[in-house]
Amino acid sequence: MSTTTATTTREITFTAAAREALSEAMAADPRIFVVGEGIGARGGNFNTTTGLYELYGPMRLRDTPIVERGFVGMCTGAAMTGSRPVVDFMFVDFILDAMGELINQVAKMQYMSSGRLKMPMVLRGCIGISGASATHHSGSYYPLFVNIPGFKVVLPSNAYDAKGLLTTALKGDDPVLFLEHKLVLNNKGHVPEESYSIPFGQAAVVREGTQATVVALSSMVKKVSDACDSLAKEGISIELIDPRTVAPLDVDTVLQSVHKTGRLLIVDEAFGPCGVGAEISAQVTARGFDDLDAPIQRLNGVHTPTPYSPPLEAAVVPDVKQIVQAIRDLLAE
Amino acid sequence: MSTTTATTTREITFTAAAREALSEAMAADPRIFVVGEGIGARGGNFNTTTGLYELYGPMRLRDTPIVERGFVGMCTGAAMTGSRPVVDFMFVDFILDAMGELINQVAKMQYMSSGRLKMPMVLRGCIGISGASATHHSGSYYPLFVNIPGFKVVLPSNAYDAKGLLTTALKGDDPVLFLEHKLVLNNKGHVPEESYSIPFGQAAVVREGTQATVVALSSMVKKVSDACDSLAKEGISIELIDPRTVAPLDVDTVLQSVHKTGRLLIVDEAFGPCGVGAEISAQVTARGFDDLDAPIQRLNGVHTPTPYSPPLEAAVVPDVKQIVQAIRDLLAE
Amino acid sequence: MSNITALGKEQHLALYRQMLEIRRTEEQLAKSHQAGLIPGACHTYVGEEAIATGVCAHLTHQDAVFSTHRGHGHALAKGVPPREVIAELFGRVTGCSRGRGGSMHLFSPEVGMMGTSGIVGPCILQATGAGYTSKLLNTGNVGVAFFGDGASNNGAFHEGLNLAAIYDLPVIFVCENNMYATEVAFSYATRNTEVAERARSYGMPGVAVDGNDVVAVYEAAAEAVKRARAGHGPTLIEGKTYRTRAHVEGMRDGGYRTQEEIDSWKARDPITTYRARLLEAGLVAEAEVNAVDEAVRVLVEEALEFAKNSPYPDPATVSRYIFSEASA
Amino acid sequence: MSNITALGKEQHLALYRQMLEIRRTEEQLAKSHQAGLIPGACHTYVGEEAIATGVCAHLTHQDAVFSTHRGHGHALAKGVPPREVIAELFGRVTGCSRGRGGSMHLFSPEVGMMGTSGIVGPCILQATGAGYTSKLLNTGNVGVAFFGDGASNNGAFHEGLNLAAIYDLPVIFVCENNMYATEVAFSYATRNTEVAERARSYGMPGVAVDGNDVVAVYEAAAEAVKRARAGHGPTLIEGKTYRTRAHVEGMRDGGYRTQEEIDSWKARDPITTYRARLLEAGLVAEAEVNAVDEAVRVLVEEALEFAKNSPYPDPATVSRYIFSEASA
Ligand SMILES: Cc1ncc(C[n+]2csc(CCOP(=O)(O)OP(=O)(O)O)c2C)c(N)n1
Ligand SMILES: Cc1ncc(C[n+]2csc(CCOP(=O)(O)OP(=O)(O)O)c2C)c(N)n1
Ligand SMILES: [Mg+2]
Ligand SMILES: [Mg+2]
Repeated sequence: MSTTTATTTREITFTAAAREALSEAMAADPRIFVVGEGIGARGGNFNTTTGLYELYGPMRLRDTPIVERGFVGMCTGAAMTGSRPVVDFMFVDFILDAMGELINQVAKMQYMSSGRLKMPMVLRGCIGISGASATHHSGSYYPLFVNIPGFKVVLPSNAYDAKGLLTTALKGDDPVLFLEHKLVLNNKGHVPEESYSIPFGQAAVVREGTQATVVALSSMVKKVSDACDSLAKEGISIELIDPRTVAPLDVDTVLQSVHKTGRLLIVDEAFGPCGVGAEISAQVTARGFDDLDAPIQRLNGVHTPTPYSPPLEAAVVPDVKQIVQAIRDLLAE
Repeated sequence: MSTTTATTTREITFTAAAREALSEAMAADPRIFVVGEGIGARGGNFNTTTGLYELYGPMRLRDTPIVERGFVGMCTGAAMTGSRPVVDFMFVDFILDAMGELINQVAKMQYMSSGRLKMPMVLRGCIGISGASATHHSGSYYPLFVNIPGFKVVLPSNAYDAKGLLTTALKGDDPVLFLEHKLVLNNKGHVPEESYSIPFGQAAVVREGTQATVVALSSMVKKVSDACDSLAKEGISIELIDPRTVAPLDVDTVLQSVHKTGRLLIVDEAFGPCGVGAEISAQVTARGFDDLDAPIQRLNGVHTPTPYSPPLEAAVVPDVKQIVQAIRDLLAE
Repeated sequence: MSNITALGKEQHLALYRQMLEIRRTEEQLAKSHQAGLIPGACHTYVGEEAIATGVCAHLTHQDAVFSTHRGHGHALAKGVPPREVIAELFGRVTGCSRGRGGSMHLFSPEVGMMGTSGIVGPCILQATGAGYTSKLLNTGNVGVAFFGDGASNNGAFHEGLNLAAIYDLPVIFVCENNMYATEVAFSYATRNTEVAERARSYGMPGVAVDGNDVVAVYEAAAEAVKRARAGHGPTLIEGKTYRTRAHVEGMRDGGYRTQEEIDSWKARDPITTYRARLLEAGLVAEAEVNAVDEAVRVLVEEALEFAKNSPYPDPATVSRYIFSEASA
Repeated sequence: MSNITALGKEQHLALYRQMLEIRRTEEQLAKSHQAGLIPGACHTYVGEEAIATGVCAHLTHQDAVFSTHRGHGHALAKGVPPREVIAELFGRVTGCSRGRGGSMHLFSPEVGMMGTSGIVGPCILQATGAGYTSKLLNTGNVGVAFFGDGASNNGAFHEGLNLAAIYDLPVIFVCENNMYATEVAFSYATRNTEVAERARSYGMPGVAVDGNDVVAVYEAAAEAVKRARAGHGPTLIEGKTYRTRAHVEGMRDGGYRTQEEIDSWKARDPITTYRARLLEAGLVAEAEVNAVDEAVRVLVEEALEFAKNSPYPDPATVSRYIFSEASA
């Protein structure tokens, strides 16, 4: 508990919060280094490393050629030999060129070596649809990493969580995907100056409610929250859960909530088929079937490559209006 | 309907059936060519192309260097300009080095070009755990391709389907993953000599039953069938469904079955989290909730990299005994 | 310096016109971006026009061009009208990708513009594939990839060039070496900045040319296209050039390169220097180039109006074309 | 041919012993495979022993070796005892990967054997990463990648060598050019079969050596390791060699190469020729090499017994080690 009001009421952006976590960890542990395109003197396309080059120098903030596979593979070997790499992909879409290294090497390394090698690697990148970025700069590929054993997958939705979750990622010995939605980067929130960590696999109950449970991921937490606000005016009471990490996935918290509300909707910008909503639905069905008063529903981004033109782009992302409607439909069942 | 008994009773292996489909298509369409490591004179590590080099020559059976990304990218450009590539990955595990090309280019090409470019590409490879192949040669990565829009994903479980589904793949204009489980390759079945095709998105009801529905994928169809045989001796009647393609996924057939049986189990060697079973469960819950007499359950391979040693390997794949037990558990709910 | 007397007046005027069309379109796009008319990213080709122009002068609409994030110039040089490029960046349904693509996804297969890519690298492989189709179906067409120095360090370069070489495919690999990948200097990103030299690893001819000299590019490309069409395999061309604007519109452009460096390259502008050389050598009359200037001005102005007045795509169509219509 | 007089007797006997240990272990594995004792794949290193031996002679247990599917020889040369390799291939819990890995996933971080990979390519990148750690933490250790000619066409080669070069990392890239990737000839897979020449693209020294001459390899590696430890960056070494058995045990080995070719390489066997040279030059006595022969025979025999008598891993442990224990 902090004693200075100045500290506890400080509001900073998501990006600043995550950067603070990174800088704290780098100050404490000289084995941490960051690689990426333009993350050195430039400070990162999304300001993920602004100011750090001056503090930690070129060996620890390492600009790279455009070789996503190459630097992921390099960082794999680095992690195997005792350093702790952070890979900054800028847009997470670029991670796809490194999937072979990630799935066949990074995710399997501890297992193949029967735990004698560790794999402390943080893989971060911006996800999500916004600003007519079009289909090569709008992806949210986390379901792929949830499917594969060996990754932890973090989807912070606010500044406070960003710092705490990134701290956990940087202290651990496992590969962690830290995925930052473009639309939350500039959102400000209360962030303590002192270091703190948030454990993986513990969902946050963002708001309590009684009539239905809504699980929202990443940028959708804010949108669902807005939808809940508007429904609250009609006296509709919704419980909103932010899993914060989707691997591990805290289904227990969802089950407890559904036990109370009897209804569940999962709202996720990422694709529906074999997505996180499917997994939550399947687990809740299997384990909480008797608590369900209505079929579990999912609201996802449209299952299509992301179009460029603003009216098309808007049509593929769940918006507050659609969320409100989906909740109404769920309550009506 | 064929008139010669000789033809209709012919039994050939899965591999031979698929090869027949490929050869027929290549004979009919000079734009089709195959690339892969050792698919030329050698005939493919899994005999996918045995004998075809002699028929169609080196331009159409093209040995490659070990450049999975490279030849997928090359085939993308080939498909964009009017040829029809078949990419033979040998083990599908090697596809991961080409994920960037597949997800960002192949899957999105028709969309990005507003339908003016076609993307007729068949991507084939062996999946699955068998014979101590260990974790770099045992993968079944299809949930990844179901999540991403733009792929069709085929999981033939027998020789007849292999020929019919590969014919459909080779005639279409879309990217198709054709994934062959190592354990079904040598299984023989009745395969007509004449050309035929099986449409995508039509599940097969492998056996009819009344007490529960089991959906099984790929090599699990045979195992579940064996389990059903043994349960049948006790008078237990199970309906077994083989979706045959998981994108598109024929949930209607599953819903019809569940309407009758009230119970559903999905058996899949591939990983559970964000897997095909999750998707089926979520859809059936959403659309067939009132038909369910018990929670939907999933039986998947253990969520771990595949170990080498036989006793460990055996421990990660669902076997007939476990399937029988899972069905009993489902019926007991 | 190239020998400009080898070409006739019509050729010179065509090259000049093409470069200018790119320049004026890019300038319009930059302005439009500032004015908020372009919702997404916009990477201009200003300063590098000679390369697309010199290469595409040899191509037909059946030849296939594949490009990258900095692709407006390639699309225009390949024959996509400025209005379709501008409309695309404006997100309109009349754009060359019908509004689905934007700056980094320009498609016009009708003229052999097979797409730009927001991902660095794939164009190299895809051009190789176009070469494969050409050889398989014996069409005589060539595949061309345009890409940056940054892409030349990527594995796609290694794999693509090698594949084209071993299969003897009719492909031209055009590396636009503008010395930077975003803010990362090429001299930081490699210990051998002579991209053309890398061709040796693949047993392929590699040619370095002054990428700001359109006739030098034209001549190198002529040779490469001739080789390709004759069945003698691929060529790597490195055009040494410079982008004089920021990496992408709206991005700061300081710190990583000096004003001196920028100015020295501006002094070597491919368009103004060419114009001056042509006039000086008396190969064209001033009135003739002025007429071109005016025609291009009008073309781009009309293109802008066209784009502004074009409708947006219908959101109801958003899921179309994921799969081929036949199969959907 | 190398100058064998530059080394002393102990060094010669050690090199000879190491090569023989690999050979005898591989022969035992081949036999065991035929006998059904190896449940999975088995790619032997027979014929290529001089390379792992000559390189690893310069390495400590802190130096990190990364290898590929044909990795038994590298593991052994790096100090993994034969019994742990054999037990691993037998799927026993006493194997170097505790039975989780098999032939293509040999791990023994204790001696700096950081793993073999069933996927061609990654070892090149991972060795680069070991070099990065060395430089970051200033340990003086080197990273070494062993890989085949086939891997040298893969993008990992291009990206990995370039990264090591620009960061001046202490890495040795050892390409074992045995002229084939499975059945695909290297001369089919590239137009420039001189892998060492490719180093030029990365501004790195590239050295081609006779990969069947252990002293030649030893000397090239000495130089490379010295450079690396001195902070002068990476080196590419190409060892020209040949595998005299099939690509993988149990696979047919016909059609793609001639018996003549195989025989000519068998005549240049790295072990028998070395033995003969040492004896002929009088650098070692016959009794001394005979003693080594016998010691190795016993070692491998005992290793086999050890492996045969070892238990299998407990299936209840199958989900352990996906994540670090601390975090699980
Ligand atoms: C695979 C991939 N990684 C990173 C990026 C981000 N990015 C866009 S352009 C660019 C620089 C490209 O440099 P270069 O290839 O030299 O082309 P130039 O912009 O100089 O024309 C980068 C890193 C990308 N688009 N794709
Ligand atoms: C990425 C990938 N593609 C394909 C394979 C299948 N494969 C295993 S070994 C091999 C040939 C390797 O050739 P080379 O690198 O020359 O090594 P060598 O076997 O000759 O020692 C191939 C293609 C693989 N293991 N990994
Ligand atoms: Mg550049
Ligand atoms: Mg080889």
